[in-house]
Amino acid sequence: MMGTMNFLQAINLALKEEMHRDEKVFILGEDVGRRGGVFLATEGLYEEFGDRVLDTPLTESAIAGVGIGAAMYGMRPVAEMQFADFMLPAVNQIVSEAAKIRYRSNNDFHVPMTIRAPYGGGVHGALYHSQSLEAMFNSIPGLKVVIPSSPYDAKGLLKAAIRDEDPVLFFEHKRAYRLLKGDVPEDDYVIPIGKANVVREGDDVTVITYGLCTHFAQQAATALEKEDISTHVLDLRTVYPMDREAIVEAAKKTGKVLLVTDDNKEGSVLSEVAAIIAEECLFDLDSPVQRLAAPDVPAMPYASPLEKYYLVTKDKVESAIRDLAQF
Amino acid sequence: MMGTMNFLQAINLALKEEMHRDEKVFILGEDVGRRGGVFLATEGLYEEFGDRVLDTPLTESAIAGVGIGAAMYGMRPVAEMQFADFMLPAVNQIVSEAAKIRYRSNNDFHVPMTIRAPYGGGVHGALYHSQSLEAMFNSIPGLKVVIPSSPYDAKGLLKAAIRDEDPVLFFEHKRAYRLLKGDVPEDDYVIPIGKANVVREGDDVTVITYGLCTHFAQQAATALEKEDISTHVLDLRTVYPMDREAIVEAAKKTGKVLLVTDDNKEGSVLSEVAAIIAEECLFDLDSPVQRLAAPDVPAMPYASPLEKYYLVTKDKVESAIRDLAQF
Amino acid sequence: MHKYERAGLQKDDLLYMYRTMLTARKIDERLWLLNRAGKIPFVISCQGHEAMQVGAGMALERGKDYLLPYYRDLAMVVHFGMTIEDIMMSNFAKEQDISSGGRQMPGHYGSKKLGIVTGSSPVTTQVVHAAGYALAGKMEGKDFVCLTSFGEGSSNQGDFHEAANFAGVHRLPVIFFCENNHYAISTPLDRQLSCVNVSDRAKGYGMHGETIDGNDPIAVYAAVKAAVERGRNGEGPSLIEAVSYRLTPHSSDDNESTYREADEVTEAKGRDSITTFAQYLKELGFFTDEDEQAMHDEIQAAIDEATDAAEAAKYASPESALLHVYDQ
Amino acid sequence: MHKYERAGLQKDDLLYMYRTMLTARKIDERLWLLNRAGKIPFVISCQGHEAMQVGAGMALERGKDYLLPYYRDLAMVVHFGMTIEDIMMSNFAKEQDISSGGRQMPGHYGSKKLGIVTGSSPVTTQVVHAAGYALAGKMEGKDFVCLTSFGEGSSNQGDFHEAANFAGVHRLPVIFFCENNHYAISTPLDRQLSCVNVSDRAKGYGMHGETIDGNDPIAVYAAVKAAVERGRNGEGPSLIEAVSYRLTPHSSDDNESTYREADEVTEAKGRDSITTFAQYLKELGFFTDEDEQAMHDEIQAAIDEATDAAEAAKYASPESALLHVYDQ
Ligand SMILES: Cc1ncc(C[n+]2csc(CCOP(=O)(O)OP(=O)(O)O)c2C)c(N)n1
Ligand SMILES: Cc1ncc(C[n+]2csc(CCOP(=O)(O)OP(=O)(O)O)c2C)c(N)n1
Ligand SMILES: [Mg+2]
Ligand SMILES: [Mg+2]
Repeated sequence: MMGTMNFLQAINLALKEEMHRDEKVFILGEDVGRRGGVFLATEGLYEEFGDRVLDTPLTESAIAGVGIGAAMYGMRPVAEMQFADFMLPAVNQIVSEAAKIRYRSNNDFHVPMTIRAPYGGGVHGALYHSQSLEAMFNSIPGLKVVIPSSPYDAKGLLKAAIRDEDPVLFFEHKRAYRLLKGDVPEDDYVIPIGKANVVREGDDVTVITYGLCTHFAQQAATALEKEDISTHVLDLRTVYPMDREAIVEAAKKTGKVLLVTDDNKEGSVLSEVAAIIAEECLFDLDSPVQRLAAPDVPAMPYASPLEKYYLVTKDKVESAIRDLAQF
Repeated sequence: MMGTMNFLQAINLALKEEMHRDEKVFILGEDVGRRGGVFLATEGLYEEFGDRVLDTPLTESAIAGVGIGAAMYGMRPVAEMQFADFMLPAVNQIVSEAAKIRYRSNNDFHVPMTIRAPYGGGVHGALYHSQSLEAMFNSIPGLKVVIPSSPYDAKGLLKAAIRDEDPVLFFEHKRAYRLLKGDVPEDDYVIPIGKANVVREGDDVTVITYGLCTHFAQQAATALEKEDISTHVLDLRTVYPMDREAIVEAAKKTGKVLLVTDDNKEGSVLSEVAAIIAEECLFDLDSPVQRLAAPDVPAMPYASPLEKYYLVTKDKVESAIRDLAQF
Repeated sequence: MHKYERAGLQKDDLLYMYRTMLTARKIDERLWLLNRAGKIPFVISCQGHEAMQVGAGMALERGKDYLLPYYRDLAMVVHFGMTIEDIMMSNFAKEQDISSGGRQMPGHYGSKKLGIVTGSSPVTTQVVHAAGYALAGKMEGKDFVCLTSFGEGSSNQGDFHEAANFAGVHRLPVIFFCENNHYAISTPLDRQLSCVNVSDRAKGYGMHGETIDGNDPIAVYAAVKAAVERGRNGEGPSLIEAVSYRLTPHSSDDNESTYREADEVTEAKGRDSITTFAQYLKELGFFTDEDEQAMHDEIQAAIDEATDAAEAAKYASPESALLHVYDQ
Repeated sequence: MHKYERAGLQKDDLLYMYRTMLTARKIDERLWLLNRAGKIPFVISCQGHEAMQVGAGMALERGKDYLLPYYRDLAMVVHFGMTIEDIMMSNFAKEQDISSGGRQMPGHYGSKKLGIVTGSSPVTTQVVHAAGYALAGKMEGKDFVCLTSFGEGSSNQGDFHEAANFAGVHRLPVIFFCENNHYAISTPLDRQLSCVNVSDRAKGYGMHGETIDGNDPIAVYAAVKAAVERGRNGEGPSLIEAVSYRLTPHSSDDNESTYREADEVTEAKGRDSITTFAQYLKELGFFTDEDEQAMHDEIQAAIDEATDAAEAAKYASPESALLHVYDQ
């Protein structure tokens, strides 16, 4: 069975299937119950699963911390942070607790919890409803950070995250929710966490990216076919810990590497990709590593012209690939 | 006037001088008053400045947030976080507020605040009194992150941080406090934030590092002189935003680059250094970029043999330089 | 003696009060129209909060005291000096937006010259800044007070607790002003709060606490005025909770049909201060139907003009997005 | 009727209570000696807290209820099943440390099989986990309760507030047990807390709150027992504050001479439960000086043995530092 659905529906379906499959799975977060979440990711689940879909008070540290406690007990909480930006009050629980519990207890306790959060901009969300926060969490051993790039991946990766025995931060691009549509099997499949995915084979330039930018990279690659530029696209899928092997292979494939993120540049997760390349395949490169990213300003402004200036787009990716192909 | 003092005394002196110089400077934190701080960084200041050295309740988010409010009003708060590990409850105030206030208010408000925190391990502090947290803050435009490597630098950089018009995170290696001694002028000098510093000229291998590891790198370089290995050492001093120019120059100088941190490796601030090198001086390198770091585990264990296994030491730096020289 | 007299108010004050409430309401209504017409991307409303906001704001001294508001405080900031045009510029995200030059969403008020401290979206952070302002004032020997506002849902955030305790320990002149409108987006009081009144928390911070009718601007004025006096006299902070109801959906992005009944909203509209306070003024003989109509017309004209000006105004340049990350 | 009878306790319970208190005290004293002799790097003490910890712990059912303790809770975890050897292994950071295999500092208790939930150093995080355990229990239809403890300084952290409110809203069987020892490192009550009693905060969370003498293990037992019953009956959480005094410096790294007078400590030692409760038992005729001596000797011998065993035990291998980051 296969259906065409958007990214948001794929998320919703994954949640529903996992709640059916395992009664230890429950959802908690702000407005996830009757309201179905402010983006409707949990729509219909309260009606179907009742108190297993729990509206919490407006307290992110408690959402994370209660989830951690319940997970240590043996449940599989799926916490929703209303916006990635609002995870920040929960950072102590996520970094000091969730990430370190298995290690500090010498494997006695563990935290099988998923934290979902919409990230990214382009929807007039301004500074605090547009941020990409993955870079704050890409140096925290014990955590996994997953960012799907299509409805198919969203379903398979979210199911894998929920079944994972360790805490997973699961970032969903809020613009992807309705923009991305695709075929999603209605049966049970999971996509392994920790593995990157070649979404397009090519010979001239390698693009390494993740999330919504994967979509832009694919669009750009298609457009550039006309110019006889063949683009290889690697979707990281998991941005922490990274799939070194896949990165090295993709970089060597063409010898010209463009890294793309919609986060700001300095210190983004692309830095680690570049570092892996600098360690492993320096002599296989034909041109310097390029990074395309948002400018290094605190976050995306509200006014349309400024937001547009800030955003990474298909056109910007396209021209960066072209430049690199011509290097 | 010049005195030999340790790193801790240099910090204490900088605080004292700045409090004398500008009555808007005040200190707040846990146990900073009569107790003089748990590491004694503020020793004697309560006696001298009274209520300008304020013991706060045990609430890091309030320490940061009250500091931010006072700074917006026009004061120059110097907040102490008792251990870097305990900054995590304050992340929302630091990242959502301190870092973004100038930008979001279109330059109407700003936050001239310094947040000091002891970081790093090697003193039996175990998981939660040993962490290096700079990597969590090296992708946050609006913040500056400074990590001094000597008593001289500690004084000059802390004074610069306090006078800076923007928020500065100032990490002090807790093992450096008593380990590092050096000449510190008793007069007023500041060291510019944002500029790296060549602490040793050399021709064979470039080490780029910061904080206490700079000390190890210098020791290793001295030891390697006997083997006719000449080491160039760049101390980043400011790890965010980074001094691209100095990094490129240092990398080109020898063509062989070793990056060193006592943080764990993946996603550390070294990733950005490697990325800059991969972007700017790929064709000037004679060997792949090397990173020496702690293993990717959540934090340093308590038991001595495990702590030792985790730590970056002078010996580890020395052998990494040697390997690279022989590449 | 009338209750407004007991509160130390005069006829002119009451008329000003009403005009300010009405101005905010009418701006708010215009914003919804602009949003539905596709002219502005987002609205967050003050409807139902006008009385408490104006009552509280009037208890402060402009030019001296500080306001650390939240996104619903349109009426409060209008009282504090933001013009209708300022508000429109910010809703259209134009360069002239005094809060942020169009960088922030509407409702994120700030202006150094007006004593309104810049705010963000993550709730309750401003509550801690209020303690910081008050601490600075105490250190500098000033006698200003700081009023910071937040929703009842937001009173559950850790930052509220830490700020209230800090202000309590240091006896800082902070007024913690909770605007209880019964909902935090879709979450009603009983799933949000474990106490009966938010002001039940005051004792835990050693401060005065009280709960008042947020539809009665005079009662709110009186309670906040007393808190201001305590603050100036070194008697520390207060927690004032004003109770009303959110008359609109949470924001223009919300759909409230899944979580509350239309009846409940209709009933709350019966207590709407815009109606009841006009009625009160008329009963006092301070105000006629004609006065009311004139006031409406006058405000409407000003809003029309400000809307046109804001619509015609220019955006900041795209490259200006790079400015003001650090001191230059 | 004696107060211990009113509390439902019997002679044997009282003797067990005292033995457990004394065991903890004597372990603690040994740890200081080991530290001063350079054999262990760090000590954090329970001295002054023994009565409240044992009283509270005994009100729970081992094997059923959960403990989410903090670093001072040596006496509580000894009651909950940690042996003297377990404690020594952890202080020597040996592989056999059941809490962490030598990875964490001492005082960071945890053992799944004993129902003691692993804790960290940043204060108050465990308080939120307690609400999570209790929520899971409620979802699964269990009737266990969760006791979580923390210092009075830590009750100011945002996480305390958020957890207490969460437990209040969902009427979860959590016992918030505050061990008020008058200091948070160097910071005394009046610079830490804005309320008179920490239990003044209970009303703000719609829960029962009370403050009791932490040197009286029977009073603590009775208060916690009642809280356990409320919890099991679906009547929600409680906030119990036990007041005593920290008889040692904050930790082996602390120097208390700068912030408190020796007199104050001496005075508090006059109320030390280890002395007063022994006295009480003797007055009841349950205990003689000889019994006391015998108990001391017996415990001492066990401590000697455990110390030797822990000193001789091996560390985890250095490379084992790489294990257990993720599921393998
Ligand atoms: C830390 C944080 N979490 C979540 C949100 C999303 N959010 C915006 S407003 C709101 C509800 C606020 O409710 P309340 O405090 O009662 O204020 P009201 O909107 O009712 O005036 C939420 C959950 C946010 N802005 N900040
Ligand atoms: C979040 C955090 N901040 C700071 C510390 C450092 N610290 C350890 S114990 C302590 C004092 C705790 O006082 P209290 O809660 O009263 O407990 P007590 O030690 O008196 O039992 C502090 C500040 C910490 N562990 N965690
Ligand atoms: Mg509300
Ligand atoms: Mg204490």
